[in-house]
Amino acid sequence: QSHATTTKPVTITFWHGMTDQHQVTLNHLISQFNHSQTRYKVVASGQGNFANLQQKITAAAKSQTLPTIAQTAYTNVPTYVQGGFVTPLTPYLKTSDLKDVYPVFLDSASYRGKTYAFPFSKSARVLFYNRKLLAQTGLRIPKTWSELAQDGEKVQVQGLTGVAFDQSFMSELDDLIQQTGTPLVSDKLKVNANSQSALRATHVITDMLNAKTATTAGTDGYGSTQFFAGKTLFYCGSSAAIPIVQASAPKGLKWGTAPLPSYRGRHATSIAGNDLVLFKSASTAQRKVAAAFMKFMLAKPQTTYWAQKTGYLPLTKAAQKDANYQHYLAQHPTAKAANQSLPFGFQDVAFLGYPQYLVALSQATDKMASQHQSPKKAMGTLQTQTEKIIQQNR
Amino acid sequence: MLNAKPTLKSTLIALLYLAPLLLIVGVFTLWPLITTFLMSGYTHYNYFTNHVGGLGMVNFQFLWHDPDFHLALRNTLFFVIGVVPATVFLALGAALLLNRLPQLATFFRTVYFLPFVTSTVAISLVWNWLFHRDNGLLNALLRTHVDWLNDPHYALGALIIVCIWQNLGFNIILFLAGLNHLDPRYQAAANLDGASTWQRLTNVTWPLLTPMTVLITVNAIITNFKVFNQIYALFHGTAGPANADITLMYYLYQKFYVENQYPVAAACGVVLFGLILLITGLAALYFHRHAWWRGGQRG
Amino acid sequence: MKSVKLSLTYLVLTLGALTMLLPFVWMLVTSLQPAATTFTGPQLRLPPAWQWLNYPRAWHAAPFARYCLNSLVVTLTTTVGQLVTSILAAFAFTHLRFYGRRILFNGLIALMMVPGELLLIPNFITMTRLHWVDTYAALIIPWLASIFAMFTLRQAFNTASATTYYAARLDGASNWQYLWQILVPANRPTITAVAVLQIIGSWNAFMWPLIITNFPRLRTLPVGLVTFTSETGTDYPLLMAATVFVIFPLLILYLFLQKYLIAGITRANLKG
Amino acid sequence: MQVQFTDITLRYAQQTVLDRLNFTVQDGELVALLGPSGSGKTTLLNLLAGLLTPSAGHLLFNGTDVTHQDPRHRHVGMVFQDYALYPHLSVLDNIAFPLKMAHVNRATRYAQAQKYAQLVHVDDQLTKFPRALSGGQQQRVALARTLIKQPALLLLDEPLSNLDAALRLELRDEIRRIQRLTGVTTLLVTHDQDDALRIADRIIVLANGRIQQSGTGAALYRHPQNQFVAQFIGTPPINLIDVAAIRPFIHAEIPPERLQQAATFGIRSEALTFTTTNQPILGQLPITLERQLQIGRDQQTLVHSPIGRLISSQVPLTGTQSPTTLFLQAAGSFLFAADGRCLWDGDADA
Amino acid sequence: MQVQFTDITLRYAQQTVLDRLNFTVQDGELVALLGPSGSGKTTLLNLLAGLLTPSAGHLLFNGTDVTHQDPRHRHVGMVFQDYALYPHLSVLDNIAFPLKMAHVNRATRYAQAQKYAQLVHVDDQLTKFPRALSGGQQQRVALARTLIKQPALLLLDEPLSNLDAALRLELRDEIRRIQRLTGVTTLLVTHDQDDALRIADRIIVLANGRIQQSGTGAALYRHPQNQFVAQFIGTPPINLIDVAAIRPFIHAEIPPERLQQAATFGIRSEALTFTTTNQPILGQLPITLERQLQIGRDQQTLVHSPIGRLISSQVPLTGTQSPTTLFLQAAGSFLFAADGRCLWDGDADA
Ligand SMILES: Nc1ncnc2c1ncn2[C@@H]1O[C@H](COP(=O)(O)OP(=O)(O)OP(=O)(O)O)[C@@H](O)[C@H]1O
Ligand SMILES: Nc1ncnc2c1ncn2[C@@H]1O[C@H](COP(=O)(O)OP(=O)(O)OP(=O)(O)O)[C@@H](O)[C@H]1O
Ligand SMILES: [Mg+2]
Ligand SMILES: [Mg+2]
Repeated sequence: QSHATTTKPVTITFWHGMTDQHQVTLNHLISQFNHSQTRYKVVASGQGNFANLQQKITAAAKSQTLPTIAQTAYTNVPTYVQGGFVTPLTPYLKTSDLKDVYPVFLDSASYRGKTYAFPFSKSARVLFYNRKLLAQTGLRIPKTWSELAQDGEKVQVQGLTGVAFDQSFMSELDDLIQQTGTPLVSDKLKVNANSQSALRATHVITDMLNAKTATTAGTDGYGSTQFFAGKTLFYCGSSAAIPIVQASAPKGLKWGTAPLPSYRGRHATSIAGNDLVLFKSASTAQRKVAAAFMKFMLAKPQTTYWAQKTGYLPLTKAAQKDANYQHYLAQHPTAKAANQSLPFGFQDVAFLGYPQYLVALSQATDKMASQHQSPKKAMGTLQTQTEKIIQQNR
Repeated sequence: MLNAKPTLKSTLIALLYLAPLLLIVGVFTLWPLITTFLMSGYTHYNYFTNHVGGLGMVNFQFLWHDPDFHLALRNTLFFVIGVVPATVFLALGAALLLNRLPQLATFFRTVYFLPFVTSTVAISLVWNWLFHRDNGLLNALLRTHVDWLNDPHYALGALIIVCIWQNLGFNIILFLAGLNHLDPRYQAAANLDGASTWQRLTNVTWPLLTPMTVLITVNAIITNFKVFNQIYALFHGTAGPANADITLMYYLYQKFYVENQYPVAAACGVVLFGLILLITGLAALYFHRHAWWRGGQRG
Repeated sequence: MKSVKLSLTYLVLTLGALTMLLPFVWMLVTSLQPAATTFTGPQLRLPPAWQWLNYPRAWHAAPFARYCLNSLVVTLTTTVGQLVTSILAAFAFTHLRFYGRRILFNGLIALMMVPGELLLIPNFITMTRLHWVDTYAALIIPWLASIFAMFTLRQAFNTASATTYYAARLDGASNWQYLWQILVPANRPTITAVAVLQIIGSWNAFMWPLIITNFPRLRTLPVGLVTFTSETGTDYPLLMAATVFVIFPLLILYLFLQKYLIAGITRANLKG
Repeated sequence: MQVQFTDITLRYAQQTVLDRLNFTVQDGELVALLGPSGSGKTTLLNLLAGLLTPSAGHLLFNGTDVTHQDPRHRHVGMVFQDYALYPHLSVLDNIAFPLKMAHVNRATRYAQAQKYAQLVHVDDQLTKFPRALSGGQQQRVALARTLIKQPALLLLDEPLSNLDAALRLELRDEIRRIQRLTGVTTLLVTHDQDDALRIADRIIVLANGRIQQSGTGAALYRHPQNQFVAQFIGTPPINLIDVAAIRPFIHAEIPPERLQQAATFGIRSEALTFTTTNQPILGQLPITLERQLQIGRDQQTLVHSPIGRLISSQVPLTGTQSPTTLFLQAAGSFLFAADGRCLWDGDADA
Repeated sequence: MQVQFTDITLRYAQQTVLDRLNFTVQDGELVALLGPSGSGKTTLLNLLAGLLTPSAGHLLFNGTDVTHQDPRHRHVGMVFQDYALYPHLSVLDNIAFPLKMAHVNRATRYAQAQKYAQLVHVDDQLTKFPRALSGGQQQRVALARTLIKQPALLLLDEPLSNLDAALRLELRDEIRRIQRLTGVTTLLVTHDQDDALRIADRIIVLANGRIQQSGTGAALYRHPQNQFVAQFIGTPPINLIDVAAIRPFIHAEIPPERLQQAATFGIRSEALTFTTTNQPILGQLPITLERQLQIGRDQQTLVHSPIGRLISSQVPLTGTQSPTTLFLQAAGSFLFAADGRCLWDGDADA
């Protein structure tokens, strides 16, 4: 990498997986950053969708041609650390720089005591509801999963479906088990997939599926397809999808969002999305620029702008309290639910082998959904698989 | 010439002709293959730092014990057996029909070629619709209520149909090129010799088309063993309901790019490679016995 | 009898043609739908209003003009290159005698079986070693050889008349001249078929161009199509609009090459 | 099978190859088709076989219109000019092919094929593929393949052109024998007039898209209807002289008005004799001997005369005494009009 | 160019086609190669052209060993038995192809091609592709293509087999003329003995992998070295009779020990005469006439005699008086040993 001279700005490269409007928004912010001073320059380039981006990072890491920073999921961090090509942000970002960030974003972003991931494009799962059907059936927005299940039974006789999930209900399952107090995989990497409480939580969803009061999207991909057909009361989806749902909802369909119901008196909503990581190959100067860029993104105007334009969650408390953003929420009430979920948001613990675990989880849910495998069996398999994965990667 | 034997000189000359191809294939196919073979034997391997913990059969043992791999293997074999013969015969049939059209041949040829250029996304969406349980055309026509894509019993069949359909255009073009090369005199002679259309096909056209059939069969075996994109598109990024459509290639992809299990993926690649080699070898052997009339000189 | 058979032929072909046409029609119709309507699931229904503006919108969503140029350059060079290397190799395999001919040929066929996904990263590493990342060389050179094309041409050359070869050699043609002046023109339909297939292959190549380039400057059309998908869904109308103009050149080309797929001269009237 | 051409025309893109042809071949007849290269003989056979459809006109088999009938149902056997052997079948399988198509069982058809292979002397090549056969062997296999199916109409397109003299005679006679035996209507295209004259019941001369003459070999030779036929039939070729040049030498009586109309005078080589016989003589020609050629037991003499160079086949090989005059016999002399019509025929009219 | 075969052997998989062949063709000579179908004539030409490499032995051109030389550098022109025209080139381009390979400029080569097309009378077919030509037209194009390059060695594999008699004569003489003019060494394979006898300086008879005899046409006809040659050359074929059967009818002196050794007696058709001439006579045969055939100006008579059926070409067409005896001339009579060798030749030895 070229050394910074007084005249030439230090340039860092940034690979991301943002497309279409999100990319436009991102580019706008980056050019703001580049114009805000003359010493640094961020050069961003889109690398396709997230799957493509992952492949590029793998290839670049292998051939040592990584950019300075890249967008990736914090759950990849353990792999990157093991590969030895990612560097902690701590020396460049002081705790004070991050103090305003919602803790949920940072808690699991640290690995082995060091922070590697910087939250970037984050979303939460929310409950979409069909206003008209709700009014018709005289139901209220469910506060708990059991309410949701009962609602499903109630409307079934009218030929309506209670709730639609996406292709896989693993986020919802993750939430439910989290709400039992013992997460699927604990911070100490203890696996609780087939614990009594986890199985009970699993039954909440599988019972609905078996009773046909709930459906999964299958090859439709997203439950919204079902939801739009107007025969489904609720839809569990990502807050990131709200803008798209907005654009494609049929004319007559009136809908709203709410935080996901609670289970056993507890609220927990999983936060998904991507983070930024800094690669070891970057020079010290570049690392500093990267830090500067991250700080820039955390600043109130940028964060609110980002959240408003993309529908992702605002990263800092300050941003959420920002009048501007509150005004935006008032105008876009559907965006509220995700924000309301932030206080009880959580993220999975990251560990080496997490991607394998995720595949196993998705297979388990899939087996329960499409083969009606019993939770005991599916979760039992998941338990042994996950334990083995953790064991092997220790 | 006719009975020439290879010499050192002729070998050198031939190598000159082969050099460009060999060079590129060597660098961009053979070399990666070798590294893959090597990687499949690494244990405790750090892909990024290139640290090799040791050598062994661990990765193959992993495959041996992995039920997903078994499923992938079974699905792949089933899929290939389902697709290849159908592909070859349907393409041949369509090419023969297209070849004898007095009118509109251009139009039909273009239409049959369309799926080949139409984007996989559009195709998978349309098939998603055709196969859809509630508002799908297939169920409407068959008066059934089958969830083709989300029922593990049907999902592999659906994939087979889509793959046959999509590769048809490609193979039709090749068969048409092959048919074009046939000398019409043989058809005329057979016609006079009293051969019916069917007899002409089985006794004259088909044997004379052997070179093209070999090509298409071998190619179909290879591409279908490596099927991946169609699965990915048709099942929205998954391997079908309950892994019903997981194939070796999908397994490999998942292990490599999703689960970061690089040596396992390499081992799967080796198995896949060996398997295709075996089956293609058998097919080639079969055809070889039927094509030796071309004479020992060339062939 | 003949006409019954013929109408049956037409019937069967027309039914087949309809299924072949369907995705294409669907693509066209979808490309004219208002934004995001197809999110309600795939179905063939006419758009309430034809959104012709989808096309310019899609065109401007990514630097398609630049992509188009790159695609053209890459497709042309790789196709021509592949044809040349394959023709040379196929000729050697069919017309030259040399040691190890069988083994070498079978070895190459075996290499066809290597899954492409395994090649991606090793080749990427090769490219970085060569410092070819972000160059046309990286986009083109690895694709200058195709075993499949070689295999196809070899099968065609194998059936060429042997005496014509001898005649040409006696007429003073070198192997090289025979190859280009007799063998290649005489196998025009097969060569065209191979070319068409390669063109489509190169034109639709996605993963390699994306991996090997870091900036839009060198990217090709299929990379542009990613613009319309995101983690939460796909903008099908725009994607289809873009797809239409991405594949349009292929269709035109195919229609143009169609007549070369059929050998006009060797299929002249039947002769005794 | 009786074959009838009615007003058949065949055009290729630019060229009319057959022009309103009318003729009939009787059931069981063996007709030889003669004609210059490119005159449409193969085309005519292809029409009969159904491989070509006439541009106009009708083709009748036993009175039934078969113009548009499928070749397969015509029961026609054909030896193609370029053989068209199936390259993927061995000699035995090639010969047995028509029987296989007729679902004859394996043992019977191979036995039959063996028999026909013997007939054409390729029984030592049975396992070879066509590629490994010599030209003549291929031709014989093609002949065997055609004969084995015992067609109702046999079309032979120069079936013996690549065979040596001995084999050619043998197979020619064999074809004739089989034809006689089975009574199959046969059309034989040949360039060998010897073959035609010897085995055909009738010869048809085709040229310029039309039938020039049809008749027995002797009739064509001795009474050609036009200059083309006279010129085409017979070796050495007929001597053709300008009538004006020869007139002074003719003493016998030729109808003067004929002589008036005529443009060309034709003299067969055997009509120029060294001695007089009991045949009528038209005149005498002073000559000088130019060259004599012995071919087998045959000799030809090239002489120089006031009316140009002439060929005679009746001058004995000369040791010492060289002839100075030749007699012009009436038999073998013809008068042709400018349009080619034969006006006077020394054999018939004198 | 002088061509020399030394001990050349050629084997295919199972079969030895040429067996230790030795012969020389002198510079400028035109040699005709005769032999039964499948005897290896094409194989021999392929050896000369370099398309085949002998299994053993050496091939010398002007004394230089060219056994392993590339065909391209041999300056050989060849008309293939199956023509081998380039299917995608028009007639004109086909003919011009060798000149194109020699980098002759476009205008010149087309002018030349036009000229040669005229020579073989295909100048009205120049824009057609080979598939649209008749068999004879294709053959002529092949001939033109070979002649145009003016090779140092001309190999013609039955170049006229598909042409009508008139054209055949014309082109045969044309080939001879060109050959004389350019002095190109030429090997001509033909089944037409007439052609061979007429234009070849020398004839080589090939059979059973060996050269049976080589010499002028007359020599081969009149003094065959073995029974094969006697049988092979000449139409109608020679009459062959068991010596024992004919012995009683022979009155003239034939060396008795020869007669003892001999197995077969051969009589040419013209050696059976109706009248005596000044030629020596061996004896007289009582006959009954079976059939007479008039072919053109030639007649053949099949007679029945105590020694079997015989063919004579010297019996005049009989009106009323039918002959009852025929004379057996010495010239045209041969004695052959059981192994085929000629023991006694009535022309030379009597
Ligand atoms: N490629 C081959 N493999 C095996 N045998 C062959 C091959 N080519 C020719 N022969 C055999 O060699 C012999 C000589 O063949 P060749 O073609 O030289 O005969 P020819 O004298 O030209 O006959 P013809 O007059 O019929 O053309 C034949 O018996 C033929 O069957
Ligand atoms: N497919 C075609 N297209 C155009 N012209 C053709 C075609 N086939 C044949 N001809 C022409 O038609 C004429 C007659 O051809 P045909 O093959 O019938 O002749 P032929 O009498 O068999 O001659 P040969 O004795 O040389 O075989 C020739 O002038 C030939 O050039
Ligand atoms: Mg012909
Ligand atoms: Mg030959």
